[in-house]
Amino acid sequence: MSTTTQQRARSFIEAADDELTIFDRSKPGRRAFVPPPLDVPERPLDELIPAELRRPEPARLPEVSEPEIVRHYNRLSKRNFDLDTGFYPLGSCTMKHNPKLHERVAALPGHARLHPLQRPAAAQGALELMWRLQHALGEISGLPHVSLQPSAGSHGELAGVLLTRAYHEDRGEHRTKVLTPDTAHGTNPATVTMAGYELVKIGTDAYGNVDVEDLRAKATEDVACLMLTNPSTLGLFEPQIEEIARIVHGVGATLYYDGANLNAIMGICRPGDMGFDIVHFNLHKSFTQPHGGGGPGAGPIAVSDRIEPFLPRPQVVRRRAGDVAESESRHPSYGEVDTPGEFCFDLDHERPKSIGRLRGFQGNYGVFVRSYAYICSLGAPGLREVSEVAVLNANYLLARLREEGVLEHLPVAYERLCMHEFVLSGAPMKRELGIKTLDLAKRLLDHGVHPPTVYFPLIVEEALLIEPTETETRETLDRFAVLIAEILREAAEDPEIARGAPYATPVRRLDEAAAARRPVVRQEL
Amino acid sequence: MSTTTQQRARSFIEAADDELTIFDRSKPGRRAFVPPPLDVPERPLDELIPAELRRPEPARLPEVSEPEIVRHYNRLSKRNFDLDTGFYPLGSCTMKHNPKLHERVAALPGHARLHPLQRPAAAQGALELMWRLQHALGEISGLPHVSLQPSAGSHGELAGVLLTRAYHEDRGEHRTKVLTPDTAHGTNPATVTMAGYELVKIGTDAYGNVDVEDLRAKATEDVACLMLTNPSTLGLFEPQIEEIARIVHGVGATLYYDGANLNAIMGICRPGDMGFDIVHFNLHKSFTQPHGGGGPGAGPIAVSDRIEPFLPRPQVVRRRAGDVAESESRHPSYGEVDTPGEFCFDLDHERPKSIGRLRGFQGNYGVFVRSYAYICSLGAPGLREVSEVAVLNANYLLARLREEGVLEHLPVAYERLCMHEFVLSGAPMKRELGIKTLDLAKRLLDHGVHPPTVYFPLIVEEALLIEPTETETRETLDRFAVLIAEILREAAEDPEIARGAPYATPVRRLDEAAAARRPVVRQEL
Amino acid sequence: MTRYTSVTDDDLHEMLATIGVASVDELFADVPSALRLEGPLALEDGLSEQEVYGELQRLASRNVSAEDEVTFLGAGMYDTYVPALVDAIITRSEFLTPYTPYQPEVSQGGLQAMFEYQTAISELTGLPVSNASVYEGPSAVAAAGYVAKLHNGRRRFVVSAGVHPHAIEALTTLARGWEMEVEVVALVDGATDLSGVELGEDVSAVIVAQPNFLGAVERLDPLVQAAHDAAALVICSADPISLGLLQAPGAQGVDIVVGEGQTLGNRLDFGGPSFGFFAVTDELVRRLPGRIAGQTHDLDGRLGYVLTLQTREQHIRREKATSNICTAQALNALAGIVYLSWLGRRGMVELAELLARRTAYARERLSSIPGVTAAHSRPVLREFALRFDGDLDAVIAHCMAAGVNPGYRFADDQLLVAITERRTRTQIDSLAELIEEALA
Amino acid sequence: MTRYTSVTDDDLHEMLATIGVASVDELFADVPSALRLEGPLALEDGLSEQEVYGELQRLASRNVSAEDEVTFLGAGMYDTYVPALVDAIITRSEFLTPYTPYQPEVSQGGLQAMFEYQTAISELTGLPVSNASVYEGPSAVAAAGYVAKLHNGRRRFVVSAGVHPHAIEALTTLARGWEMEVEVVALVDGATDLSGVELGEDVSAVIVAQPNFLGAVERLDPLVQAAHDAAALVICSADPISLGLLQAPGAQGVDIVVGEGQTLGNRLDFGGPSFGFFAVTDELVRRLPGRIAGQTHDLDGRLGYVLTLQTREQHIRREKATSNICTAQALNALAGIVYLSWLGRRGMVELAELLARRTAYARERLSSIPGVTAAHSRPVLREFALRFDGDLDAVIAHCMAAGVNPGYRFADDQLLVAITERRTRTQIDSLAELIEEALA
Ligand SMILES: Cc1ncc(COP(=O)(O)O)c(C=O)c1O
Ligand SMILES: Cc1ncc(COP(=O)(O)O)c(C=O)c1O
Repeated sequence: MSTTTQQRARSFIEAADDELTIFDRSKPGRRAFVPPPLDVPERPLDELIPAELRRPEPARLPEVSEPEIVRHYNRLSKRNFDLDTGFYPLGSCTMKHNPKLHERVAALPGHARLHPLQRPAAAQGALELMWRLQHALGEISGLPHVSLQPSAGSHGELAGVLLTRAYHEDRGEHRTKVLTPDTAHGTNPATVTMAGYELVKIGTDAYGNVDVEDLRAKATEDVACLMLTNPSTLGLFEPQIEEIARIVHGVGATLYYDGANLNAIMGICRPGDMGFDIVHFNLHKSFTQPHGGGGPGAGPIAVSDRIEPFLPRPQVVRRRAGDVAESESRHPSYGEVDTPGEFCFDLDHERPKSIGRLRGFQGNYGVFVRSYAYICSLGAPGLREVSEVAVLNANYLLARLREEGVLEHLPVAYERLCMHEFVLSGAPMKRELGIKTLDLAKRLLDHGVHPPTVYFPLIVEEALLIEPTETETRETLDRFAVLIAEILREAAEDPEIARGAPYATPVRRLDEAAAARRPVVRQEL
Repeated sequence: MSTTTQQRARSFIEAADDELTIFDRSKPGRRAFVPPPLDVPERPLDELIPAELRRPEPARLPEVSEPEIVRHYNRLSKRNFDLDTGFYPLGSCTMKHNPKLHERVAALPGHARLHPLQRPAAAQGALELMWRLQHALGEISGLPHVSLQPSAGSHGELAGVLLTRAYHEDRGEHRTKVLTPDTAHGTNPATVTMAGYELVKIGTDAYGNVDVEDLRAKATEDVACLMLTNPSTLGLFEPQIEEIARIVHGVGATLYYDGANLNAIMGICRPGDMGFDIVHFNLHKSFTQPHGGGGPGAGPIAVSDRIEPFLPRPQVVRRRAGDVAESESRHPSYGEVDTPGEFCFDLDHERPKSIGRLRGFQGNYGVFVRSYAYICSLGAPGLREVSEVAVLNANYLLARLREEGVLEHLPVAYERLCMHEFVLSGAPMKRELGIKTLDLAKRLLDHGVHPPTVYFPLIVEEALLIEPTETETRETLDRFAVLIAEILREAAEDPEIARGAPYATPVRRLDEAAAARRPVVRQEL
Repeated sequence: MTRYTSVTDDDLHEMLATIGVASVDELFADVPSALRLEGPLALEDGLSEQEVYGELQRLASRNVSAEDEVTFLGAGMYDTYVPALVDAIITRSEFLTPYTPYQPEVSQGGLQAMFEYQTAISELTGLPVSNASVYEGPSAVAAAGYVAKLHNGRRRFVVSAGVHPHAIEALTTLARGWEMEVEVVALVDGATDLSGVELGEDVSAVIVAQPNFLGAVERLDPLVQAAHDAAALVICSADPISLGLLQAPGAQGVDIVVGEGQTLGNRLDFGGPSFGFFAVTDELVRRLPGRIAGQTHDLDGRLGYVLTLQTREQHIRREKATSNICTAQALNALAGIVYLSWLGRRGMVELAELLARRTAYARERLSSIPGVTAAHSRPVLREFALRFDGDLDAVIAHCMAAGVNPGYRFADDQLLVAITERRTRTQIDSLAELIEEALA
Repeated sequence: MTRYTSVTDDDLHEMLATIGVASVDELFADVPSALRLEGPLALEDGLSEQEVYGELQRLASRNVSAEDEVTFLGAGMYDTYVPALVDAIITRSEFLTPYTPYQPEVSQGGLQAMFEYQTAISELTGLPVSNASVYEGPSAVAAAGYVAKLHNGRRRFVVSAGVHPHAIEALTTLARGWEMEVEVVALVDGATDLSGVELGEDVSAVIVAQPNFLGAVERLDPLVQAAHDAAALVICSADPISLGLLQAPGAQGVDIVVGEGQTLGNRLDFGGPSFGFFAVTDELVRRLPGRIAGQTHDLDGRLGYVLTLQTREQHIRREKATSNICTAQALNALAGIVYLSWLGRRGMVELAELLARRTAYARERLSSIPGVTAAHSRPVLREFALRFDGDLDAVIAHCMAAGVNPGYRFADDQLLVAITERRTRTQIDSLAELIEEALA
């Protein structure tokens, strides 16, 4: 591995990249934008907007021509690893293939250029799409009432906990605590605080399940909600979920379902049937909205009848031409409501008990278009297959890692069948081979594979959370298992290689501590 | 440069690439295509198409899912160098920026989904666009009659020489020879043969111009045409073009303009004014149709009045509502003809003297859309600026190379001002530094720059034909000049480095001789 | 098999064998049988790609978009022209498909773009620190309120009625969880008037908009003065294009500047996805929500970028985080910096001036119609409110019939008319004529 | 300065100084002053991007495309569904913007795609060698004629009337340059009938189409037999999708198979750009026009691809080249191989069978209408010709009025009706009803 331990020669693509910022490229007088001609009288600006309200100096934006902008961002893109380039088993993030069709349909002018304040009569297609998506999500979750408004998972969580608050207040109850397991994703506790509740942590038992006794003890009358992820962030399904629901409901609290792991159970079982009152979906995970390097996403919520009155405003509703909102929820076949006049779609703002808006307009509609297209493509059988293959791939990869002897140094956190993802612990590897989970992750980069989620969940030492997703081939899983084994062998011979990794990337390990100590978060111009 | 002399470690992107073919990825049962449902009676195939007319076995196309196809071609794309990544001074190819707007407008369904046999009344927009493009090209070339039909430059050449044949035959003349200078691009002589003429070569004088005396000697009564590129493939404008025209016309021959180098003179002077009878345009060069790794392009032709009757069928014409084709050729302002009923556009098939069709339908319309958009964006002043900057950039780069001392080893072929491109000779470099033009070119690859055109034109030993184009920044030209100087310095120290180059590319020098000796032009399945 | 999965029958059998189970069902052994679905979900079967395209096209055709009518709708989102290069860049899979950059070594492209974006937002807002994006405009106002709460722990927000109603409502929704009050102060002649309000110890932040909901350009300094006198923070929700021409709020002492980023290279998309921008003073950095890209160096001393100041965030601080935000709007913010690079230093000013001139022209032209008056006399830049004596229903109906959407009716007798670079003088004049006809 | 150039005033002065001239005009000193244009070209000034978009949209809106009507137009190009992944891939700048791969080390992506494309075309045509593309279908027939001319130097082409009229005309145009004759033989009941023709020493090639212009699937073996008996070559122009179901012409002894590639993942684009495919027997390899990608190895023994057999080509052989073609249709051929990978082995058959069944259904349904008869009784696959006793003008007008384009009228009383995967039974039935109404 001699080349890895020295400065690597750059590829022809890297060599083309001068690594400047767009501001570095700026040169006074250059331009990409040409304004449309001024077609109204050219009045002196001072007459329109007094000087003291105006900027003394133009903002120092870059001055560059179109070719330079295109090359700049094209080169930047080549410093990113992406899903269309290789395997991306980032646990808890469901990095499944993003169908190209979705970008095409989302770009149709009828969707892309529709103004959010267009009157409902002139936005029937958009409202119908949202209504159909609500319906499908209600069916998938087993909770009939859906709001698409939240902008991402954590926004959905916030909505969900605020719904709980409204529900209890409506009953004249003032509850102060929310429970989450110690395996919970960071957004859960953060949401609890942001919604004005006190967090109480529940332990995890020897099998990786919620410690039901601990839950029983902590489920008191002042508890408003239990937030749960099922399968959990350990990739394990809670076998005692029914008992958990009984306990939580027993004290009058609500049961909240973090939908980030929904990809494991679509068409197999439903949160609503498990007793959950509120669910959020991550459309950018289970329903394949591209992640965009950190968004956009969407975090719709589905709720039970008792929570429904409090859903955010406005709600998309289907009305029989003329009538008020109808709750009837049989699944409509495509184009059915096209029968002119029979139905119409509307925004219902008249919701006296609603918690109100969480954001502007009707949510991330462009994301809804993609997720609706995905549901149309797969249908009921396809959605079930997604979850079956997601779970099959995860268990197969775990089995292959075992075959390759990887688990000797990277034992699985809980010895049982997993769902769509599983957790390994790098603790023995650290002791025996002298490389940390972080080192293994960085070494994977040199091999053109994106590392799994690392150091989460927190309760597993040196954790690696691996989620292959259903869209990967068996060949890819086999290669990954072999690759991990090779890296462990390499570490057994010379741990320095992994400790110094990566070598094949545009930059090597970055000094994050220094970045936080003296933050440089903008360029001085 | 130690790393260059050994096998380079691959970048994280290269590492993600397993380098299989799409056929290697095939696995029985996998699929990306799902057919629409059969909505007609399922009759036994034998009733429809007898078995003996059918394939015994399906063609062995790959069986792969959508995610695999996307990754495969995405990875392949990363093994290409492209214009949006870096400098591409490929002489004679005019590698100018391809505006992104053009892809957007070409994709508008009104253009992209228009059937070529749509009746003219229902294709008025397309015919108007073609008519406007014809008009603009006529104005730019100074030759009023335009056919957009040819599919590329060489196709335009063929059309042009066949027009010459038709013109002479119509006059009862049978001519057998076509003249081209020894600097001509290979398509010129190839076209001469393909059009059934005998080629006669004209020499080049000491200044890089057509040897007028040689021309005078060879311009006999049996000569049908002189094909000329002006500026020539040496990047030099023919100062005696008027005299050349007199000689050629003097013997009744036609003068053909190879428009590949039009980028040098738009808005500055016009082939028609120089005395040319026939011009072809390379819309994929001067008018920025993206090259697509080897097409598509378009090679419209413009001709003088005497050639007009022979233009290919059909011709796009504008008619006053009702009348016959009108020749009136004042430039219309945008949207003007929108005045309903005043004008209409049509395809004129009634051309008794036409040489006939060269291809199906009306030509590469999608290319016309892009080039028309380009002309709209630039307008008259912009087109002139294109040529001014193209020539400025070329002369500046030549001057900078001189400043860097590069010309000592790579002298310019002809010491004078150049137009949009210029030729250096690597002969001294080869003698003095021991590296060939090819070695220099390959070494450039390691630095993320596409090499100039090499070993063309043929009359310059170890030629390098350098065309920066107008869309490159001065900074890019400066970097290139310095880079060439560095490579020469490097060669002076150790010529082996350049001789062994490239090193930073997905593959190193390839054995072309072996490929030609035992051609493997398809994969065995 | 779906077209997105690759498990052939052979694969299935061999994979199950490797795992050591007999069937896929066995893999779900942990799911209590009572919870297993008997039949399939009550959804249709899957469709071929061309059928799905047809369905989405059918729905698109049932919308009247800005492609189908001349629209003067605005009120927070605007029918702006998105240059083609923005699409070309944000549709590159390297930007479109990666996750949040948790592995900086293979995310330098996205991280540098965030850093460039932050620099541009900092320039526009006049504040030193911008994050890498939040969800969108109105929720950004609510998020800013949370920063104020964390900062001074006071119990009341004083909000100008000029702030977008969706923003006021989003803040109110969240404030309930914080047990805080939201007091809305009315506008006088289009401008925020604090004279009536007593700004006491309990005021956490004064929240205003620039330009405000009625399109009025506000005079910020007196508001900042008053708020700071009460040691309250000032939060300003600004329109980014207007900032091309207007004084940077940060330069006037505003503590937090947020806003809706749609007009920076993002489509209307019926309201989203777009992005919210969020910039603060140095004092507030450690309470800033969301991702922040920072510059640093690698082992070899090479310049690079990472997500920084993460000790604010949920994945590190959990219940002590300054926000619960995780996935934000990175791709939309990328469109933002690409768009701003396209506009450039002079272009930004040229565009804002074009809007200011057309908007002034439109307000004059329309308010000169008998029965139509300008809702206020403040300067306007991209939008303005009109009051109608006559029958506004009739006016709207008449315009719609002519394929013109006259604007957003936010009150019985009031219309908000937005002007963009796409709305030509000809279109403005024909709107005027339509209104005249309707009122005649 | 245009938005595509970057020369600032400072740049200009410094660059001129470096060159050593006083003005840009001086750089054009070689252009005789008499030839210098006095004023600007008689073209309009440039427009902003949004205005150019507007102009191109205005023109698009004046076309009735397959998006606007239900079209049964075919006759060489078809309203097929292009899957989204094709666009996603061919719009990647790495495929869209490079030149012909003259530097193979930095063109492996394009070259391997060509190699894959050649493999697929070879499979479909049943011939060992495919080039990397020619311009399009009809000119490919002419180019094939040139190969025959070079091969046997004979003076006559015998062309089936079932070959696309544009192809016959393109061949005739070029044949004039070669001083060769083109003899067209009529169809009998839709099939090429050589009985009338005497195939002598002078016949260079017999040229047929599969399916032919009337949609008829031809029986190739007798034609091949007759041609080969006269030592003439056989050239077949084939529809690639039909080859999913039909016997490969190469397997039936055809020497050259060419065709129009539009239906393989390319848009209609009013006729182009698409691509032509071109495959030959081993015997003819050295006369094959155009680029060919070949496999080889690099210095380190690594597998790679190059343009090969270049001694056929104009840049090497100049006047002795087998063709003058240079720029071809690489991007469109890339769309072709991506599309074929999308269809896949089974999909190709499923698609062709769907077309065959719908086409058979449509022909039966339509020819059962009184006054309408099938133009022939041969098997059809994607298209068929109908003869009308009644008033065809009226039929066409009536359909058009209903937003249905009934097909291509290639003769006074004949219509060519094309079926694609986009044309549903419902659409076929309503076409039938419209024709019935019109003839009733
Ligand atoms: C288990 C879990 N919950 C919640 C979230 C937050 O979702 P979002 O990023 O959409 O806010 C995530 C995202 O990583 C997650 O993995
Ligand atoms: C001078 C010259 N003539 C003709 C051609 C042929 O043009 P095309 O490749 O479009 O057939 C070229 C292309 O390289 C050229 O450079």
